[in-house]
Amino acid sequence: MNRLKNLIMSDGFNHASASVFSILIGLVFGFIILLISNPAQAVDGFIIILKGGFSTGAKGMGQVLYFATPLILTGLSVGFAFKTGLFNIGAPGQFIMGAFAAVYIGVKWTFLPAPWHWIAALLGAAVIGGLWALIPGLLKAYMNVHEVIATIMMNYIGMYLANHMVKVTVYDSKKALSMNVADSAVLPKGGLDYVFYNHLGNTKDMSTVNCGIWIALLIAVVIYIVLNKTTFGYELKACGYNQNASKYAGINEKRNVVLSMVIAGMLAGLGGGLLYLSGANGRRIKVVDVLAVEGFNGIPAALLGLSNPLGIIFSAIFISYITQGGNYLQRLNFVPEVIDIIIACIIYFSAFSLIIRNLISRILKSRREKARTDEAVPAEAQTVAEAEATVDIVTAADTEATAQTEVKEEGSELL
Amino acid sequence: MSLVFLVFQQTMFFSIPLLIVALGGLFTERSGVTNIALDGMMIMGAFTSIFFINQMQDTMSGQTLLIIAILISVVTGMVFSLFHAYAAVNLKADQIISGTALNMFAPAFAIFIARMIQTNGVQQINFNNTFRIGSVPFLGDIPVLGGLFFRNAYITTYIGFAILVLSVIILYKTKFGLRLRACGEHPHAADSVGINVYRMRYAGVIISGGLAGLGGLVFVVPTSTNFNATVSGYGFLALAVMIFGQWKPLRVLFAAFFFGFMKTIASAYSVIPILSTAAIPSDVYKMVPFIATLIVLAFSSKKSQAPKAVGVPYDKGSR
Amino acid sequence: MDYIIEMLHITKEFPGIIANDDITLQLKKGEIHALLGENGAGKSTLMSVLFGMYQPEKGVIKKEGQEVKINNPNDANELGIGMVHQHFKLVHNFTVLQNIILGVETTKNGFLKMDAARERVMELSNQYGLKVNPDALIEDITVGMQQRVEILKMLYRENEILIFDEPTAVLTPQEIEELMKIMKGLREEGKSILFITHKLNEIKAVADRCTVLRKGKYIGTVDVASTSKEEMSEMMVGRKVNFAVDKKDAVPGPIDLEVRDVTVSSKHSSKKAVNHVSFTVRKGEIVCIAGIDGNGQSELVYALTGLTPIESGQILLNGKDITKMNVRSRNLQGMSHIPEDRHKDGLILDYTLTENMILKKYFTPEFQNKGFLKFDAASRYTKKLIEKFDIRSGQGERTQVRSMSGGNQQKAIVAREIDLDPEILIAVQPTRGLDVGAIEYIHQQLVAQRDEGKAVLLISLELDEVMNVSDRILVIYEGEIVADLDPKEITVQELGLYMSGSKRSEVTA
Amino acid sequence: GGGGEKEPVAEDTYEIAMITDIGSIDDKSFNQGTWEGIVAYTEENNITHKYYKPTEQSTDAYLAAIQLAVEGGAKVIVTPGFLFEEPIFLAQDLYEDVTFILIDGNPHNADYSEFRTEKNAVGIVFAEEQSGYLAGYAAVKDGYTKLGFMGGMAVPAVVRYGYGFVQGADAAAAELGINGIDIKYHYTGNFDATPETQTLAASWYAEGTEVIFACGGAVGNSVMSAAEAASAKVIGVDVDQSSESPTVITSAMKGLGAAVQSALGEYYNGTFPGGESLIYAADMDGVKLPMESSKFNTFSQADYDAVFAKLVAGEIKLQKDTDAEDVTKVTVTKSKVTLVE
Ligand SMILES: Nc1ncnc2c1ncn2[C@@H]1O[C@H](COP(=O)(O)OP(=O)(O)OP(=O)(O)O)[C@@H](O)[C@H]1O
Ligand SMILES: Nc1ncnc2c1ncn2[C@@H]1O[C@H](COP(=O)(O)OP(=O)(O)OP(=O)(O)O)[C@@H](O)[C@H]1O
Ligand SMILES: [Mg+2]
Ligand SMILES: [Mg+2]
Repeated sequence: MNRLKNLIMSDGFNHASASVFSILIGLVFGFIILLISNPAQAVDGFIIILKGGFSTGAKGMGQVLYFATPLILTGLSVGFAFKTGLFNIGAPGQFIMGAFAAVYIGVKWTFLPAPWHWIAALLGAAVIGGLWALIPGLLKAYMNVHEVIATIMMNYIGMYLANHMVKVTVYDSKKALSMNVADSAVLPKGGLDYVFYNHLGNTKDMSTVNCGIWIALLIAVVIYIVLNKTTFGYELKACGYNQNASKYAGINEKRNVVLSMVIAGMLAGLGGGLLYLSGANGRRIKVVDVLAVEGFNGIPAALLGLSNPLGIIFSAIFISYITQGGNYLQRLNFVPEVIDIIIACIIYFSAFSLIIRNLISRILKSRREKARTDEAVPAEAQTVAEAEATVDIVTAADTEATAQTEVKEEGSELL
Repeated sequence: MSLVFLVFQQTMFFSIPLLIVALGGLFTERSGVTNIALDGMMIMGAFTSIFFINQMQDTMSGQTLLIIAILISVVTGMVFSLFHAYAAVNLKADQIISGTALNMFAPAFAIFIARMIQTNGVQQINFNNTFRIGSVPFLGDIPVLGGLFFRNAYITTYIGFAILVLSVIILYKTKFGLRLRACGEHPHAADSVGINVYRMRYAGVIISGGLAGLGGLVFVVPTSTNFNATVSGYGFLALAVMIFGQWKPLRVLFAAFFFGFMKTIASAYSVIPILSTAAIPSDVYKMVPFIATLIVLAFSSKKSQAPKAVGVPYDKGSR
Repeated sequence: MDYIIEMLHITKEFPGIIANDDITLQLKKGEIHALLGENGAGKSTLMSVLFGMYQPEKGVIKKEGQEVKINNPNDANELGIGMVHQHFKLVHNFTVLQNIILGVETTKNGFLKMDAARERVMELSNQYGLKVNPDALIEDITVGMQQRVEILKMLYRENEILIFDEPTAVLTPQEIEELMKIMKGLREEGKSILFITHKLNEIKAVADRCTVLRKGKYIGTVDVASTSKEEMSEMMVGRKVNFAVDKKDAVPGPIDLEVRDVTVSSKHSSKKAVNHVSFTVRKGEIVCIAGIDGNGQSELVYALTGLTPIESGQILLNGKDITKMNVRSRNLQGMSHIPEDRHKDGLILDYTLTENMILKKYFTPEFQNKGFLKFDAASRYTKKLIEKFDIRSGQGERTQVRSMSGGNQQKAIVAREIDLDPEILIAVQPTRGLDVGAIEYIHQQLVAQRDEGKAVLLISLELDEVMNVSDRILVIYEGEIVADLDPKEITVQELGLYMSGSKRSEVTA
Repeated sequence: GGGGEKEPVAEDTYEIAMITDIGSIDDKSFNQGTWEGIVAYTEENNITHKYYKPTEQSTDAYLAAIQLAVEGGAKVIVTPGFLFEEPIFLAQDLYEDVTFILIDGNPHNADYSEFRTEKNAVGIVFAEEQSGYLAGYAAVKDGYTKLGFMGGMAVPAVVRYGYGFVQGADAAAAELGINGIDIKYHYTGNFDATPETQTLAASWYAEGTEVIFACGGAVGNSVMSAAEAASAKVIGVDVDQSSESPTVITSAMKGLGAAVQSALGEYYNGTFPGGESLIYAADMDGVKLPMESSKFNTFSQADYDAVFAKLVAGEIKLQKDTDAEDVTKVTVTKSKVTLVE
């Protein structure tokens, strides 16, 4: 009981509930958009969105995890860099370079037997992704080049280079795509084939999900431990917060900046590898001059997950879940971009988490105080207490308002 | 010679929108707010103004239409930027988050609305380009210069240069500029001399929104005949140009033109005598502008001029 | 009454703390009124209320008997109130002139009228003897200059009531003297001054009356001429304070730190920041490097601690050459460093107190096992230091350092560095901006180190500190050591002459 | 598993569905052409219709979109683009009650080892090389001697257009007895309107290129923009693009809409050509130039009819994508083809 209380009062819970709040507000906003665009089907449409991946049963949930896999990794890439004080906007470049490495190894290194082949391909993806981030890392540490601009440049260079390399090495010119990787390079299902499928006639309609999601989850936990439990993470975060003080403490701050970038790049690269090795029916690299959108999608995943590796797992799965819902929305007369608008709103409202967080901690605090004074009150009064608790929310909001008066005074002049 | 004119004119098509948008970014960052939503703001500005052109082109054409479209793009960008300003200034929110949200919102919104209001659920918006000025009277006949600046030109090019000049004047010669810059460097100092930091930051963000919106229109008009809810990531490139230009208008001009020139060379190499014969694949040429920028940056970034307080929400209480 | 400003029964609360609790302050026209109180007593808050930065929950402000409402600095300005803030409010990359006119710019057709402003500033500058170069960038001028700019800002606005919040904490003795003169001059002109300081000497020197605060409460207002320093300090802290540092004679042992002919190049000019400097520090002595700010002290310390490379020379610790070692190795050899700028170098403000306390030890087996941090050990260790060094903060070892007061942040650094049990402790301005209680404590700690047979190298700008604490004084001037003095044998005046470069003696290393 | 939940709005079903390839239904290319065909047929016959967008570009995602369409009540599913070859290969077995019309390809498995079209499916491909041939032929006949080709990406259909264009231009030159037809040939790398493409086109025009065959959806918008500035000409692709810019002299069309309409008509008549691989060439009115809207100087309807008749008669043999590794290997006699990589 006490432990539960501690959990509820903890920062982590507080942060998470702020994210949940923003999700709710975003969804309400989405519903309003549905209402405006097609009032007759708005309710049904909204239900479809909420049902998300479940709309297609077990397979649908498998698909949710499948789409979440690269998102977790690019989210980790962005989030990890954030935690160490860097804004890695270069995930698209690292992602596609990693993808190319994986596909290259997957197609060419057929001399490797089954588990080693895909493992080698994934490692190759991580290494190349890391190398791709090494350059902005070095430029940042030793030449003081802003990492945002360096990674933007590396995105484009990576995109063109990956296109070129695909064309000269592993090109299926009939389809203008990369070749299919060898079967031994395809990620195994990792037991997920027993769970995520639908019946279609007398065949199994399999989900594309594969052991990549296990790998993604594992990596997220590893990153969490590295950041929060190890001296290495301690050093990295120290450099992120204050480079001068890190140097003063004897930490090699330049090396750490480079390492942070490289690890971020490895994560994004691995994401590329996991996506493009996902199976025979999976993705092939399209030789087109467009930045890998999976890389950019890491930014909202990281932000919604508050850059916390465990938070990113949930945010990536959530974004994937709701995107699946959006896909299903096509069955009604809606433009599927509605879902992008909803996600954008959720992200926007999550920017207000500071305020939401304060509000929540006030509510919890006043509830706790209430509980303390109410301890003597008999059980019949429960409902009354609850009604009062609702009132509390209002007063809490009031207190918040007074605390913010200085801000408001200024704000009101503007609005 | 015609090749020189071509390279010059095409450089303008790349550089002017980058210049305008990067100057917008400069205003917001100089006021202390980061704005990674420039891309989204460009899309919104281009969307409404081109939709307007699309609707009105049967009754209007030429420079009048373009100028009204320009106003619309500016206003759209400004209105859209209010969301960022509200989050960043009033709510002291994380500016990266709010910027990311707007970047996601803009293309989705543009497609969504276009499909809702256009017949057949079409998302692309077509327009007729009636805005090109074949040759500016008199000026177009000046040897060399006429060919460079006054033939085959768009009024938006001159607007771009006008914005540059105005930016320099506003930032360095007016009360507003002085105050704006103070807010980006040391908002507490500005506050202590009675400057309303919140209001200045709103101004910075709104100016960036207006310029980004305009930049979106300027980007699309000379290079296409339709708009498809994208500005090809030029908002991010403008951000890069702004950093490249070290938050200073004239250096931003240089950065925009350096990048635009590199882009032009990389796109037009097939008619440039030396380059066309060297059997280098186009993918390599396409990388050149980005690699060149990185190299220049590596040797010019030792001392960063970023506004000190940029990205940090202003909180009176904190110290 | 001829009070120009009255603050009556002012109460100002911050979440969890009453910073000002029913405080009354009355300022007479044409007086210098000192405001005295420990760190966190509420002085800055009270002044911020007067200047319109905060709104009090209770209380009224009157100007010349008339109740006024001060909602923002603009209102204050209109009432003729100006303020030099504890932390200067200057834009670092603006010129002096731009900083002065900021907020009260005059324009013509929308353009700034800089020339007229420049004329006016030069006029004021001459009138009050405040020498400044209007076109210099703030980041290029000394702290003393910056202060002059702040004062000019008030004069430019024709303020009648001038608030100085701890103006002397960052000044050299000469600059302080100059400031005192300026303040007196302003008083002659009929201006009324509120003056915050922790230094009783200064109050004695210039103030007419003094109001004392303690923990947010009003203690009393006294006439300075008829009140002793001891009485005032007792009012301030509620107990007797020992001004002279209690210490036995030093018993210097063998050489601990030896600096041989060290030269450090300057970032700004071709002149060397540190020019062929040689000296030694023995075990069991406190050697102080005295000098006016900007004479190479910071660069010398950065060179000794390995934060910047040196051009030539040698540094030996306990006879071992550490010249080529990095920061970490030097620390492991027994070098501790209390840095000059606690926010820039000394602390990671977003880390908790625990995380900051292990900043130099996290990698040792005490706090780390196979790369994993031992959080329990770390927080036990921090609790121990909190106890031992009386570090006060809201949530104990879990407090985010950013939310701690400056004095307690400094204590935390001192605790960390002393607990490293160093061979040599390099302390740079360790008492900057602290109240007498805290200063007393830190001085005791330095002496205790010495008495344990450790070497201490103290870098200080404050002559009192230099004279009281050190066993030997090295004077640095323009990057060179110009004197090696015994504090018992010289006067403050003499020391000042060495520091200003008007005198030098042969120094043998 | 099992997704057998009751549908929220049962009455909303759509009988004819189209799955878009990545790209929207207004891509100025096969998505758009196909969709227009569907709309024309269904509106005339009052049949419900809808298009679906897959979540990503992969066989699985396309299959999922097909499943979605089936659940949405689709009886006929039209899929434009060769990327549907594998998905339809699988779907034709999975959904035996549903009929598939595959445009631009024929169903086959992942490693091309098995090509199979079931009774509930039909594969339709076009002789793009003939369409390109017509365009190239007409352009040279009309007096243009400096030509350009800008494809989006080197996918088979685009390559066929390109090869045909080169061969057509060369044939016309041979007929006219002129040498020195100059053809620049390039793939831009995407199907989007970009300033890079606009610059490239502008540079070609500046160097003397008179007309560019813009062969890749929105690539055309960039080329037209450059052409308008240079007062030069453009040849459109797939659909009649003359309305998009006055610079478009003609368009190398393929009868996407007609083919779709005809297949749908046959489905409802009960004469669906299930299991077949249809090739829409000149003989089936699968390719053409829109002579009504074309802006030729001298090239007349009669000229067009003559060359078209030869194509119908099979008198003209053309090299296709599978016949030459790249365009420099296409046999030409009177022209100089410069491949810009
Ligand atoms: N912005 C703020 N938010 C919360 N609490 C504050 C804030 N500013 C001051 N306080 C509280 O008010 C008390 C008084 O602070 P103040 O800065 O006025 O002290 P001071 O007397 O000026 O100390 P010093 O001598 O160190 O300058 C502090 O101890 C602090 O607890
Ligand atoms: N922004 C703030 N929010 C909450 N608490 C604060 C804030 N600023 C200061 N405090 C609290 O105020 C107390 C003292 O702060 P303050 O900065 O006044 O100390 P100080 O001794 O005056 O430092 P300095 O001498 O460096 O000015 C601390 O205990 C801290 O918890
Ligand atoms: Mg203080
Ligand atoms: Mg103070």
